[in-house]
Amino acid sequence: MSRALRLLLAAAGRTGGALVLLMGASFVIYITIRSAPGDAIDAISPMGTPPQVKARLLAEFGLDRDPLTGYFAWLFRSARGDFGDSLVVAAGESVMAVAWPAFKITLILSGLTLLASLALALLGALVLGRPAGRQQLLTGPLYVITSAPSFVQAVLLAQGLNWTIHRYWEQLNYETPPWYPIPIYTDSLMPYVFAGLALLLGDGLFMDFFNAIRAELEGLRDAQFIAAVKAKGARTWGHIARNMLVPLVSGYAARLPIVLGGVVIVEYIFTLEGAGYLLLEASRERDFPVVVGISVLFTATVIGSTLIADVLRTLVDPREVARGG
Amino acid sequence: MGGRAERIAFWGSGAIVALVIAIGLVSPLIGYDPAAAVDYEQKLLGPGAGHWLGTDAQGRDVAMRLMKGTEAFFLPGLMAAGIATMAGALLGAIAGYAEGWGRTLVVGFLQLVDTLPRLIFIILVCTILNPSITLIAGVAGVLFIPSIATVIRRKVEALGSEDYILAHVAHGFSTTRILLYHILWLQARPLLIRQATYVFGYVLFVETALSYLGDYGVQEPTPSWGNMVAQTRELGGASAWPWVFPAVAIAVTIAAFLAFGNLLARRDEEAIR
Amino acid sequence: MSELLLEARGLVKRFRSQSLLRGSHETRALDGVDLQIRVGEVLAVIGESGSGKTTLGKVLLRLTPATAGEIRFGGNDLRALRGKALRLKRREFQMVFQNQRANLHPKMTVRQMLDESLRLHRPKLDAEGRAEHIGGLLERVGLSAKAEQRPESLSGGERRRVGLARILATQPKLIVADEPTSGLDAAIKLQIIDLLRRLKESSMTYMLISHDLGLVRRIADRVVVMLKGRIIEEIPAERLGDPRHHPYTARLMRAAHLSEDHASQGPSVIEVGVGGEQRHGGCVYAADCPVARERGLLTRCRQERPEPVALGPGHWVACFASADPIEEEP
Amino acid sequence: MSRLLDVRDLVIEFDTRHGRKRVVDGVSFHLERGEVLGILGESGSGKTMSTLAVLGLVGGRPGVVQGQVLFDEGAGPQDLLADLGRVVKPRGDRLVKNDRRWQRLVHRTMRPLWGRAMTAVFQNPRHSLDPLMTIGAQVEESVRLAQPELDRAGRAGRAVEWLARVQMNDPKRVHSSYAHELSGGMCQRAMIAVALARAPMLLIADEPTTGLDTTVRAEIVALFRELLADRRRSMLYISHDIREVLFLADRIIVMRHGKVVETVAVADLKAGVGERHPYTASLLAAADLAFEAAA
Repeated sequence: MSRALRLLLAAAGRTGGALVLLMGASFVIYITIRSAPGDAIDAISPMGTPPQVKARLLAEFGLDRDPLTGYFAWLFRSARGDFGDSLVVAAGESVMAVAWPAFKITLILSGLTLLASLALALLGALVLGRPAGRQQLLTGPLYVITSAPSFVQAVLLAQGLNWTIHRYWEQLNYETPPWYPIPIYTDSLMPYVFAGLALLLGDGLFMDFFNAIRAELEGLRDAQFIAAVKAKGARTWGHIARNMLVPLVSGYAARLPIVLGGVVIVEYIFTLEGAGYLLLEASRERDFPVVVGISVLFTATVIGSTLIADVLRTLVDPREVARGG
Repeated sequence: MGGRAERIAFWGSGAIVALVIAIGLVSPLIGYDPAAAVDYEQKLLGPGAGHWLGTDAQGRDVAMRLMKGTEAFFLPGLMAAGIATMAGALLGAIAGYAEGWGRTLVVGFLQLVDTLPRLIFIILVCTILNPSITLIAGVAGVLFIPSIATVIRRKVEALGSEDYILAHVAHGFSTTRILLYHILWLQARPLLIRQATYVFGYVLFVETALSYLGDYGVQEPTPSWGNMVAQTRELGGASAWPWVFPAVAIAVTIAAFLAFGNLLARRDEEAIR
Repeated sequence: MSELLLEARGLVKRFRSQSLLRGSHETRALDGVDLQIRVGEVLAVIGESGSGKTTLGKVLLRLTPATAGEIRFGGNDLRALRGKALRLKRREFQMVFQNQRANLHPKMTVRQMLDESLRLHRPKLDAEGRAEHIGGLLERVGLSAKAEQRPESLSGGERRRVGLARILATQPKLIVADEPTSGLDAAIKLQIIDLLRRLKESSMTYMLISHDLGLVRRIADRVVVMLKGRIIEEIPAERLGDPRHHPYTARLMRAAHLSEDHASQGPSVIEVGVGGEQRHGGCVYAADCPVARERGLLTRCRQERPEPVALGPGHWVACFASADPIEEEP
Repeated sequence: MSRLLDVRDLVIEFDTRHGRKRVVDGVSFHLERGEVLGILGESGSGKTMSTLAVLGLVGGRPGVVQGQVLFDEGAGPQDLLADLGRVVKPRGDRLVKNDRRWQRLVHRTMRPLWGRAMTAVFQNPRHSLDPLMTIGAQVEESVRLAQPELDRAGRAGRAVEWLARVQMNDPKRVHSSYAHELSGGMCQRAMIAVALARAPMLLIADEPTTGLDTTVRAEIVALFRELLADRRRSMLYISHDIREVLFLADRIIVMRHGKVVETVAVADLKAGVGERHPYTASLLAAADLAFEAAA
């Protein structure tokens, strides 16, 4: 078999595996819905839901059938992007129509934040290198600050933001440049920047990333093949960069779930109308089709990012294919 | 390795962990009636002699509420850490040692649970079921099984291919004894300690986050560090004391637990090596 | 001739790996091995890495399940033993592992480790009896002064001797020693060899797995040569260097004494074949064998599996070219 | 003959968990042009550290290197360690160094020398090759540095030639293979090709056969012997195997516990001239070698 064909097969195998995982995860979500106490439909739908809506929900979630057929009915509807209609948050509208635009905001916010975290961590690791005695003492306070949950960071920053806006920004109107990719719902970009900052500084994300990258970089610098490259008189940075690519991408994918966890509450604090905000609103109002739809979207994102990292690793690292799917 | 800095970090974080545990153990013994604590004449005081950390908008003593607030996460955190480490260690050992369909089943289950985004799934569960902090901690514990199991599995696999473990087999020890005593207890203990403190920190995070949001966590007037931080919403800029201390307490406690777990594990590992 | 302690017939060990990308892939670590070990003798198994010699040791001691074949140990069918019966039987055959760390617990002293072993295998002994026994064991391996030390303060050779003492604690009938001197410094190596020799004199039965011909010559009574999962030659140790070796054995012996004639040879196919397919039909050395090429036996060697040909008392080779002696190259 | 390399009073110390440890303790040796010097010693004798110090590859571990490493490219001896004294300062009762400046200085001194003047082949050949690059690309990297005038096709051709010179059975296939697809012996051959493609004055081989099989080891050692046949290249051959060293070297030094215990010409040793140091004698005995004086 040629290498290209093997790569293609490996990628196909990985995608198949990811789809199976997604099915499994959605099954867990479905079973959670079915395990509602008492009469399921009364327990999960908000108070005062009219009987015809309840009947529709019953059919949509296959609650009137046995779990397995009910699950597959729901799965096929979901696979077509049909998560039913929202009950309260945007009553009558389809869940996807509400959730998708909000989800885009969340995805871009968390994706960019993580990218910034990666860039900063990489830069730090390159500049600082091996930590010396005094540096280690300095990292202590930094460690405490960055292990605080992102919502605590967000509360502190929001207080700062409020104060700043009161002081300087109240009269200013920010205009979105036409090229800007993030849909802007508020007049100012500042809340996004602050939300990003809270995510970046919180949940132990940065220090974890930084330490992982630094360890990886140190390991590479001490690797025997780098010594061999030096000994033959070639430059090492090309080799180091190539070998850093895989851990960087894997690290990125592995940390996305952490950021997606933090983003929910941070969006809520800064009232950014992303999927997290929507999720909490819907959860508060017991608008469970929306909650379920967003949960599936988040789960799919986690699986998708891992898949992308896996495929990329297969492309970059020849040992992956040899190891077999 | 790290020398002085590491020693300072170890003992510093250890002291904080010990303090939190001590308060967590002692505070249930102290009677506290949130309603009786209200005293509008003393509201929003700064730190002082009568109230070490000041009072909140209803005149309740912040230090007292901070102490009673540990109850909200202490036992649930222990429970979640217990569930996650025990089930994780067991499943990890099976995934690393067993062969055939039993292994496939366990690995599949672990992969599956691992794909669920933790906080989002907890919110989903809260939406559908009657939420209680015990339920939330239980779910958090289950959600952390894969991350512990994966670590243990790697360890078991790495050891299994080494002569070290084969030597025990050859010596006549039973598989259960090798798995539970020689691998899990003697070799993987540092990893378990690290993961357990991590899960404890996560439960503290979830509890405070949900209490902050106000829907599923600990409800006023029962104190929780999360709903104390949530006072920012009503206070505006009036006073920072009622929420700054709990916010700092959250940050420092989580940091201390993570750091202590890591450093303890590292010491243990070095001793084993 | 003394009685048989262990006898293996037709041992096969296959590793099968199933992969979506490469299809199913089979490697035969053992490919029809017959072997006998008699009470009180030292049998050496020599061969290079990947020849299956370590797998043979593990399969014989039931540390890895065999795919097919028969193992009889002192009259018992070893492959039929299960569970507790097997565990109890294990004390009779012990393995010295290549890895120095094997068997040693980092936080226990030498005495504690031996005590743990004795508790498991000699439950009838009381504390005093155990202490006495430990003293005897330590004396046998020459470690009496180190009883209260932990592994970290022991040298590589001492650790290995602790491992040996622990094995002797079970009073085994057979010891399989896998590369007992690899990775040791010259002086310590000599000590270990000396110890093994003394144990041999107290009529211990060994199977010695090694690629170190010097060690084999010093200790072994009988030598079998393994290549790619098969035994291709058996020879009494004192006749090592016989001009009628199997061509592969001859090459192995030459390699141990460096000489000029390797230069022109280039890499052996045995090594190149790491990623390649394994052939089961003919002689495992066919592709690489200079003798087969010289004498035009290649087709036959590739297709037919050579049967053992007796060359003298206790000496046979599995080679078509062995009817007449193979000259050792100068 | 003039001295290519002259190492004087080399001291290397490292900080370990158990305090500062002196791994090389005042080692001196020299190497003539066209000579093969064998360094014999067991693990922990400091032989590898001494040679890594010559190469400037001791690494960033906390610790210091002191002494003189005089290397003569033809324009007179140059002390490779001369600048490094500036970043070593006493603190308390021991010397410490500024790691980053140390690394920078080492790079400044060694960059022009690496590859062209001296290069190395290490033990663990599998870990010496970049796992993500084909063997061919790694040989070509060397070829490009040695002969910048060659175009792409020319470089590929030279690389295949080199792979053939280290006696690969199928150099074309090896050219497009990755390290994990080759056996240890093949990887070591590839490493030798990578090193020699730069036509270095001095080749340092640090236990190149450790971990390889007996027959493969014999082949690699024989390959070294053949590649050195023209005697235009000098070599430092480090090994714990006395047979290898006797087979390849003109002169050997025996190291133990960070010190040189004996320096002897191989011809003298084989002829049994002079007294052997007891340690050397024990090494000979362990390898079943005995050389008697010819009367």
